[in-house]
Amino acid sequence: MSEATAEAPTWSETGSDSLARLDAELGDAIVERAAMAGDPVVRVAPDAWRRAAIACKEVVGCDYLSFVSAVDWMPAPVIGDEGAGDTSTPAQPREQTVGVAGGSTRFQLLACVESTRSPFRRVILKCDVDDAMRAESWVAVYPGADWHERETWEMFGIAFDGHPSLRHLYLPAEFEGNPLRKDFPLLAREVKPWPGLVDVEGMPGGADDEEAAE
Amino acid sequence: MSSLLAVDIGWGTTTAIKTLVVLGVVPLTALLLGYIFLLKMMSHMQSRLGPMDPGGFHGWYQLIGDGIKFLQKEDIMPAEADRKVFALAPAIVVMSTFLVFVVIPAGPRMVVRDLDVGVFYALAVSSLSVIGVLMAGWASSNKYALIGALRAAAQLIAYELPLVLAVVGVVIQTGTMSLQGIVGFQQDGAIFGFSGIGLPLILTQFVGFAIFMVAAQAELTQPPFDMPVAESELVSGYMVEYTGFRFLFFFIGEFGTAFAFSALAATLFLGGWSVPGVHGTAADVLGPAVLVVKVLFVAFLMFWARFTYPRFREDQLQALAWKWLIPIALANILVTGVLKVAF
Amino acid sequence: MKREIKGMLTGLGITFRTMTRPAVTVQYPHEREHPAPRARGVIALKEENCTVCMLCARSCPDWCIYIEGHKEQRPPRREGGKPRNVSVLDRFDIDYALCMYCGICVEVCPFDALFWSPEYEYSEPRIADLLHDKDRLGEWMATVPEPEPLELGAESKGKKK
Amino acid sequence: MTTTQPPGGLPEVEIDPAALRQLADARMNIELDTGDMILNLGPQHPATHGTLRLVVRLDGERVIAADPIIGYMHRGYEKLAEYRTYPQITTLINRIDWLSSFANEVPFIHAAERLMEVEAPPRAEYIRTILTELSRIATFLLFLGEMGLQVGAITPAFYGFRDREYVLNLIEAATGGRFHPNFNRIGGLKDDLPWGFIAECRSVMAKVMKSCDEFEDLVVGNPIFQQRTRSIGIIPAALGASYGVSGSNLRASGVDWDLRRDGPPYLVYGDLDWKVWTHPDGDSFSRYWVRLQETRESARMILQMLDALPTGPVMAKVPRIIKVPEGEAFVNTENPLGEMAYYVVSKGATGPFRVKIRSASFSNVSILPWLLRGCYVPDVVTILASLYFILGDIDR
Repeated sequence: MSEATAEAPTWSETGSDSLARLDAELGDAIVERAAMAGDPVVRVAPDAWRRAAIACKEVVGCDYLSFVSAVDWMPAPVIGDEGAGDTSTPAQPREQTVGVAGGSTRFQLLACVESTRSPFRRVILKCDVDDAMRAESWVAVYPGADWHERETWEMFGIAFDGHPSLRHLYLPAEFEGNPLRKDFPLLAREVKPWPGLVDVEGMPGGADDEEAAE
Repeated sequence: MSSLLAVDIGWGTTTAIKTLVVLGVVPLTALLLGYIFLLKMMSHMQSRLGPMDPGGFHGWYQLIGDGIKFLQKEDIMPAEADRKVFALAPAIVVMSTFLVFVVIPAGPRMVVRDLDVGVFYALAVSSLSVIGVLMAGWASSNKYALIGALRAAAQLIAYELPLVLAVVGVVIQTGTMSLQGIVGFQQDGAIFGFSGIGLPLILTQFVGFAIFMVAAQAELTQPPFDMPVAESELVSGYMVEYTGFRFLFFFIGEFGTAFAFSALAATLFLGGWSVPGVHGTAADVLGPAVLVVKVLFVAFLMFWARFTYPRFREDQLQALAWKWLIPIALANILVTGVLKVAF
Repeated sequence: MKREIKGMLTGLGITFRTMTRPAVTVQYPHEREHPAPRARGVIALKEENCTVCMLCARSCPDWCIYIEGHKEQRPPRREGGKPRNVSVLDRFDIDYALCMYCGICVEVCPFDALFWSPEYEYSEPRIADLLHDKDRLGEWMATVPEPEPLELGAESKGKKK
Repeated sequence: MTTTQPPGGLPEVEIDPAALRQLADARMNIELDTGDMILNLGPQHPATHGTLRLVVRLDGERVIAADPIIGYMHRGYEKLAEYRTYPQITTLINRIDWLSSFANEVPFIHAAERLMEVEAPPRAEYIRTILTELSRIATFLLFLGEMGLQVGAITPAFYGFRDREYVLNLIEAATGGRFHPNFNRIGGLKDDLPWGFIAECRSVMAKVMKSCDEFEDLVVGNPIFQQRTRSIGIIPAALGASYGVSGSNLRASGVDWDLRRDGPPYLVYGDLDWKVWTHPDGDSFSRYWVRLQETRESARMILQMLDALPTGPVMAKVPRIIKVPEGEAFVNTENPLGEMAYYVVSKGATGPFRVKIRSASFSNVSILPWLLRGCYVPDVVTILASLYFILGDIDR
């Protein structure tokens, strides 16, 4: 992405110095940056994921790990017949979109680190994950990333290089599948018919307008 | 003794009656303490009422009903348990409670057997229960039970010493180890010539009384020394696998022993059954009531602490026993001995 | 050492003091506490207001409302008017075993057919009995409290019964 | 000394008496060397507040290694949220940290409001803050009692439950739900406060203050409690932060960081005169102490807010069918248990595309393997209690 050299947005009034230092430290590894209601969002290159964490911790002073997770940008397959008036699931756009700070892959890592000391509050980091589904682990930088990465691994199937023991966190060890992927079905919503379908018998012989009831 | 009921009763019959009385007294005292303190006092200390419905009046029937429920329950034994040891353990615990009651006097003649070494005997048999506890913990084949039993063993060994040493002061002062003798000493004693309340030894042996209470609390594995059962860590410690009537045995053992220790404390330090000036048959009639009142007072102190304090850690408990209680008890003996010789 | 002894004694003092005061508990079922009028205890159904619009069933996050109905023709309201088509409720079930007591259904109902009642005594030994049909739901209407007045400085109005 | 011959024959051993003694000692040591014991705490254990499971390797009573196993209560709220509309999701997030449900709603609602560019009226923000602090008090009162129970004192737990009940009654009177208020709406609140709430709230705050004094005397002042908790489970400030330990747990390690003051401004904390409590020690005792002070501080804040409650509506103008415009929002708040955050990705639909729920207990508990190493079994219970986690907040 060529926006790396674009003019830096006013991410945060209090933390522009820190961001400038982050810029200088990471350099070209920053693919894209954006502002989100005052919070800086930085998308880094996949091979700079751990370097970004180190830079945030050592240079910017973000000593606190809020979370590490991921987003699956693929639209979820539609359940049931769309024409039947089933509004049980909110209708999301049918085409794949990208979020703040862009993206080029289906999966994207998402993390937030915060500072407990400096007035610079926090930075949100993003990173594309290609089809190899591998990413660098943050455990060596933030030990708290251990469980977050285990969760991301089992929920999205993204493996973390350098993680001490990537095993299931929430789900039983023999569980197969990655529940938070958009193509993983939510069984609770598929085994039971939606009770919201209009179930009003028409008058015998009469053509009636069911929507009139509303 | 044979003229207890003013008729001539043979030795065998008397023994049988006494045995039955003790057999009945132990569960009864357990019920009494359990109801008054565990159900009612604790509830009120926690701003609630406790059971109110069973039996109509303040839930007096609750514990009896619980006991009957326990008897009806299925006897569950873990598959891996050492069956014989598992079954025997609660009996040993209860047995030690029964044996203590043998020497506790409730009146000049209201005693099963007034041994010359009564104090020694009572303290010795009361610590038998630790064998039952160890057996229970080992035989349950449960890690929680095992840890609990080992803690109990360590704890009871550590607290047997201050318990005995605390009593030595009393023995030195009275010059007898017979419990009747000690009661008699207190009944006939006088405080600087005033004999209205006799001479309760708590006045001279206050340090001994305090150490005895602390050590008894530890012997009974009550908070703040309840590590062997430690509800929040070991769930129930050595009794974790016990259900039904075997659990009932442990319950009776716990509260029966609490009563026995309270009775010992009342006898040794508060004058036991004695009422100054009352002797003979009148004392036999009045004695048990006086003793029970004193026991309830001592038990109140015990349970008050039980429901107020958090529990120690095992190493902290050992430190308390060896670094504080035993030296203080030894000093108490020394002072008592010196004073005894001096006066 | 002095502080330790004081700490031990004040603790005993607090438990003793509490013992001498009356208990705060209520002897249920001999006495009952009355929940706040707003308490979300059970949902009451005013059947004649329901138009089988399905809004509540749709907005339920748990899918625990089951509604069936049919259409009927009614005579016109005024002389000479057209006969009206009305939806008549056949079935209105709420499965309290699933219900999360969020109150969204009560809120979305455009015809004021659903109300909250603070009643809470409807536990059942069998889970299937927690499915209340429209008659059972209608019985709860008697327990729906009047809307309570609001605190000083409030502007919005409560829902009418 | 031993000499060996080439293979084929028995080795010829020259016996040296000293070596023999050594050998015997070695054998003795092997015999005395007790094997480690694996102890399984939970998923059903009184110290684990639900269904946390701890597998600890013990040498005697000393913990060599501990491995928390979570997920027995995993409900998959992040997945469920993708299938629901915004108003429906608040009912889910009520149940994340079920002791302070109202506080859970606030960051999510704020995230949605930020995306919709709606602002709740000032009265609504005040009432939100009052109820958030009430749920903080309710949560902490339970902790103050529960911690006593975990170290073996049975009575404080009842006092905690007793006094929490007053606060829960208040929350129920205002929201209709004791535990699951579901009272926040995008753009404001469902309803205004009921008549008499302010007066009742004042008297309850007096009770809370008294209750705090009681805990101070009954628990904090007790030397046994201090022995059990002081210098047990020390979390160094820097390590705690890098584990993501937050809230009172981090403040008890001396980190002066409270999102109510230091985060992006939210609710009305900026209008209030209050103090962030810290303790330099970082042990279990200081965690208890900090929470005790914060309970008092919350009560003081509520009294201030009751005095300054503005008049006006409690609901801004929002469309009947809520569609949140495309965008992303990250809102974190200082919940009773620590930092709770929602990362909401919206694509313009009636429901979010993805919700990342960052719950406090999850990160707080993730430090356990490090923290439990080397302590005793009773300390495990103390540490678990002092970290104060809610299983729903770990497993989500």
